This record gives sequence, C-alpha cells and structure tokens, in this order.
Amino acid sequence: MAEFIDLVLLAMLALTALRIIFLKDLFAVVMLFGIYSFLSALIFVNLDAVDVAFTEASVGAGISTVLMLGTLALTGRKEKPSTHSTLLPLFVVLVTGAALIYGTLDMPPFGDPDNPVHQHVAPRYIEESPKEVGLPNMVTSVLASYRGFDTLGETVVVFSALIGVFSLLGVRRKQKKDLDSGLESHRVLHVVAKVIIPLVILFALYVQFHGDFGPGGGFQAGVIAAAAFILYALVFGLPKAFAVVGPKFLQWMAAFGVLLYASVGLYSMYKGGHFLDYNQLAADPVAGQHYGIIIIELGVGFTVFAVMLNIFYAFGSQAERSNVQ
Amino acid sequence: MLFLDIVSSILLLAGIFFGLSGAVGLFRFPDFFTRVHAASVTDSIAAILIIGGLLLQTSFDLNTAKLVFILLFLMVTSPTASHALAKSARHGGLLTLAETRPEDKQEHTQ
Amino acid sequence: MTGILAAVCIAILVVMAIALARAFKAPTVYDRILGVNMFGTKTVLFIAVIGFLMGRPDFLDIAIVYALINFIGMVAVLRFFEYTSPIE
Amino acid sequence: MNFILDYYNYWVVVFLMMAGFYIVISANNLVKKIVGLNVFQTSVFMLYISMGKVTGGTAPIVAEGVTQYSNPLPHVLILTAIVVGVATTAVGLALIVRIKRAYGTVEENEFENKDDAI
Repeated sequence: MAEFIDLVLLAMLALTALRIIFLKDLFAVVMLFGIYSFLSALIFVNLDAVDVAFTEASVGAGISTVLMLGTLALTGRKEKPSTHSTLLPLFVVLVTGAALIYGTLDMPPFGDPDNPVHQHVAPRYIEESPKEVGLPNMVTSVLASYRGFDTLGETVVVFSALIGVFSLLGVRRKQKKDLDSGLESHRVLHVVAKVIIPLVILFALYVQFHGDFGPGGGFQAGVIAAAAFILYALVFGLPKAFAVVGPKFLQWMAAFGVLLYASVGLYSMYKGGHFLDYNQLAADPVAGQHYGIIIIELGVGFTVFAVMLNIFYAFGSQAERSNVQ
Repeated sequence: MLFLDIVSSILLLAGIFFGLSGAVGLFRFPDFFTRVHAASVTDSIAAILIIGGLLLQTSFDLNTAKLVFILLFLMVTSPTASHALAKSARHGGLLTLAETRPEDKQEHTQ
Repeated sequence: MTGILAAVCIAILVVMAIALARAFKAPTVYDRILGVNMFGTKTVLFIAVIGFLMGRPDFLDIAIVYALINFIGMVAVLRFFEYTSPIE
Repeated sequence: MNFILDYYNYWVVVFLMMAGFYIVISANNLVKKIVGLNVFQTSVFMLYISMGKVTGGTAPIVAEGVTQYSNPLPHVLILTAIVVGVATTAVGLALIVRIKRAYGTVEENEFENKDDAI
C-alpha cells in the first residue's frame, strides 16, 4: 500500500514539475511551486521522514511561497518570451539526465533493509541515542545533541541570511502618511484572523516543546510562529504589524537566540565538559541532555522566528514603498 | 466494539462520496463561481465526515484532541478561504457566466 | 477496518489528482488558487488517514501544519495578487 | 516489474533534478530561475530521504512494539539543508528586488544593453 501511494505521489510531483516548466504566468509558477512543496512534504511523510515533512511543509511551502509572492508584487507577473532557442538547454539536460540515470543503476535497491547505508553508522545511533540522550525522537537527539555544533552553525546561517536581506533591502521606518494597507475590504478575514492567530501561536509553542517526543522542534516552531505574525501583517497591514512586533525588537531577538545557543555551550565548558557537551549541565547526564536540548531548541526557535518575520517585513515594506510613490 | 467500526466506516464512505462529487464538480462546472461553490461545500462536508470517522477510531487520548483541533480549524478556515477567494475574484472584475453571455440575459430579466 | 482506510486513501488521492488537474488547466488565476486550496485541504485529510492506516497517529501534527500553511498561503496569494495587476 | 519498483524513486529524483536544471537554464525571468533552483534542491532532498527508507520500518521515533526503524541520519542532514535552502532563497529574492530597482527589469535578455545605463 505504501509503495503504491509513493508511486502515485511521485508521479504527481513529476507532473507538477513539468507543468512549472511551461508556465509563463509567474503567479501560477509560484502557486504550483507551493503545491510542489506540499507534495514533496507528503512524500516525506510516506517515506517515514516525519520531522523533514514538518519542516518542508512549514518552511518550504509556507515561507518560500510568501517571499516569492512578495518579490512578484515588485517585479511583475508576466515572463517575457526568451529570445534564445531551447534546443541547447534541452540537449544539455538530456545528456546529464541520461548519465545520472545510468549512475542510479548500480545503486542499492530502494528500501532494502541490508543496504550498506543502514549497516555502518545508523545502528549505533538507533540503539544508543534513546539510552544516552533519553529522547524518543532520535532525529531531535541527533540534531541537537550529537550534532549540536552543526545546528549552531545552521542557526548562524539563518542569522546571516537576515543580515544579508537587511543590508540589501532594509525595512522602511513607519511614516505618518502610511496608507492602512492590508486586506481592509475583507471584513470576514479580519474577524477570522483574530480568532486563528492565538491558536496558531499556541500550536507553535506546542511544537517547540513537543520536539523531543514527536515531530517538531525549534525550526518548525519558529516558522509557524512567524507564519502567525505574517498572517496578521497580511490581513491588518504592515503599519499595525510594526506596532505589534517591530523590526528593531526582532533584530535583538534574533541575536539573543544565537547568543542563548552559544552560551549553553560555554556554560558546559565552564562546568568542565567540552563545548556543547550537555552531560555537565546537571548532576545526572541524561537530565543534563534534556536541559541542554530544551534550551538550545528555544534559542533556535527565537532566532528562526525573528529572522523569518523580519525578512517578511523587509519584503512587505518594499512592496508598500513602491505603491506609495 | 464492532458497532463503532461500522459507524466510522459509514462516515468515512460518506466522506469519500462527497469528496469525489466535489472533485467532479470542480472539474466539470462551466465557470469559476460555480466551481468555488462546488469545491468549498464538499470540502467542508467531506472534512467533517472523514475526521468524524477517524475520531471514532481513537480511544479518547491526545489524538482525539488533535483531530478535534483539526476539525475546528478546517471548519473555520476553509469556508473563510473560499469566501475571501470569491470576494477577491468579484472585486477583481471576474464576471459570472450569466453576465458574460448577453443573449440569454433577456430571459433572465423577464 | 484497514480496508476501509485504504479505500479512503485511494479516493482522496483521486480527488487530489483532480484538484491538481484543475490547478494545471485553470483559465483564470482564481481557478488556480481554488485548485491549490482544495489540494491543501485534501492533503490534510490524506495525512490524517495515512497516520491511522500506518498505525502511527502521531502524524496529526503535520496535518495541523498543513491546514495552517494552506490558509496562510491562500491569504498571501490574495493579498499580493491585489497588488500586481488587474484581471487579464 | 520488481526492477522498476527498486529504482523508481531514484529515476523520479533524477527527472526532477533535470526539470529544475532545465528551468534554471532556459528561464528568462530571475524569479523563475529561483523556482527552478528550489525544484532542483527538493529533488536532492528526496534522493537522501529515499535512500534512508527501510521497507517495513516506521518513523525514527521510539514507540513500543516497533523493531525496524528507518535510518534517522539522512533526516537530520535534510532538516538542516531545508532551512539553509530557505535562507539562501530569501537572500536571492532580495538580490532580485535590488536588481529590479537598479535595472528596472528582471528579464535576462534585457540586461546586456542596460549596463551603461546605471
């Protein structure tokens, strides 16, 4: 049954990708990209990658699509016909495709339990991580505890993305004459958004702290909370959203998240362990792991929330600036 | 125990029926506003029935709470989304089928 | 019971395929948004049913995220679409 | 038939890679190139995740009565890759907005004669 579903979903995905190639209306391209991300998240669910599906659905389908729509609001909808012929790209693509497919022929068969990939490193983590780190969700324990240093680097990458977008775009200060943009004419959306936003934030907090036992964690929680505020900014307009959570406050919050993460590492060094070695954090090593993972997931949640919301502010204020002139 | 299974499978099958009818309506209806009607009505009823069917499977634990949350959330958002879409389409100047075909407009107005 | 759940899965897949077809062939942009929206709601149901079929009902978190992101994506499309251009 | 089932996943991944690759090469609009990049990226994620799948195994969350788990390590790698991918997409889109403001266009074939304009 699962293989059949896998086949059908992958076929749908291939069709969506094909359709994206031949579309000229960029709005339709971005919307089909939204479906593409949803479908790939669905395939990840089917391939037992539950955390990855969570992230792909919230980050891939949510934030990417909203940012692309924001860009399209500035750069226009229609793609002008390209002058050069499509024969050469097609030829290059077909040759590389054939080479790659020839390469996949001697890969191990899909889903076979005694594939080499499952023999060397994975059994150690599948057996040891529930005992050493004490979390049912092995993905979170590997992500936060064994690979804690990499996740710190990844949080810094997200933080530097904020710096990059801000150095390029910058957020417009709130002028007096700001028109009250947002979907004013949609009264129903105003009422429903007011009802939904607390629910979404509550769910984000649940995801944040549920990361140890089920799918979830800092990244997904940060993105979902940012999505709640993005919904607020979309429906009630940016000036009101700036009043609720300003870009200045978010910059501090992003920095604070990375600082919190690194200070956990320094504290465990101060207690005599290595950098980011959570065993020193508490008397009992497994309890120390729990504290360490909860705190760094909180740090990651702060940073990702602040960065995603601030990037949306930067794009949103550009769209409004071009409309005000 | 068997009774619960029977009721939940009835609900699920009814949910499928409405979902499929909505999909057929979405595909065959002539213009946008009829399609919005077809899609959103069956979306809501199919969601209620299928999630209701699944609710009977759970033994009143965390999953039941999650399913009730999903049901409430879908009941609030999916009609709102369809309303906002139809209003935005109308606002954007999309005409209904009757408006686009002037010749059968007279018999509408008599 | 699993037979019924499997049948529900296949039916939802069919509905998703039709919604996808609508999103591909849509004459106006609004039809495309409608297709995307219906596809999103059906994926929520699909994940819920798959979770029960596979005996891992803790997948429901992902179904909730799907419902959220589908709604927010829809609002974003409507919001930014009003910015760009009148109906072609 | 069994042979196709074994390699179907990888073939669809290669097909998506080539679709993304083709979009990046032949697209005229920069935003569409970014979409092509994301299509390419997601197919790479799918390659890693389908390698980690074990038929009959479930999600790598410890549950009683489950013996066979899918391999959690590719999941961790891809989790990081998705977030970094979105960060790069955000910076890429910010660059496109600046290009639009500086050159007035984001179409690739309209750039050549614009260089002396600014």
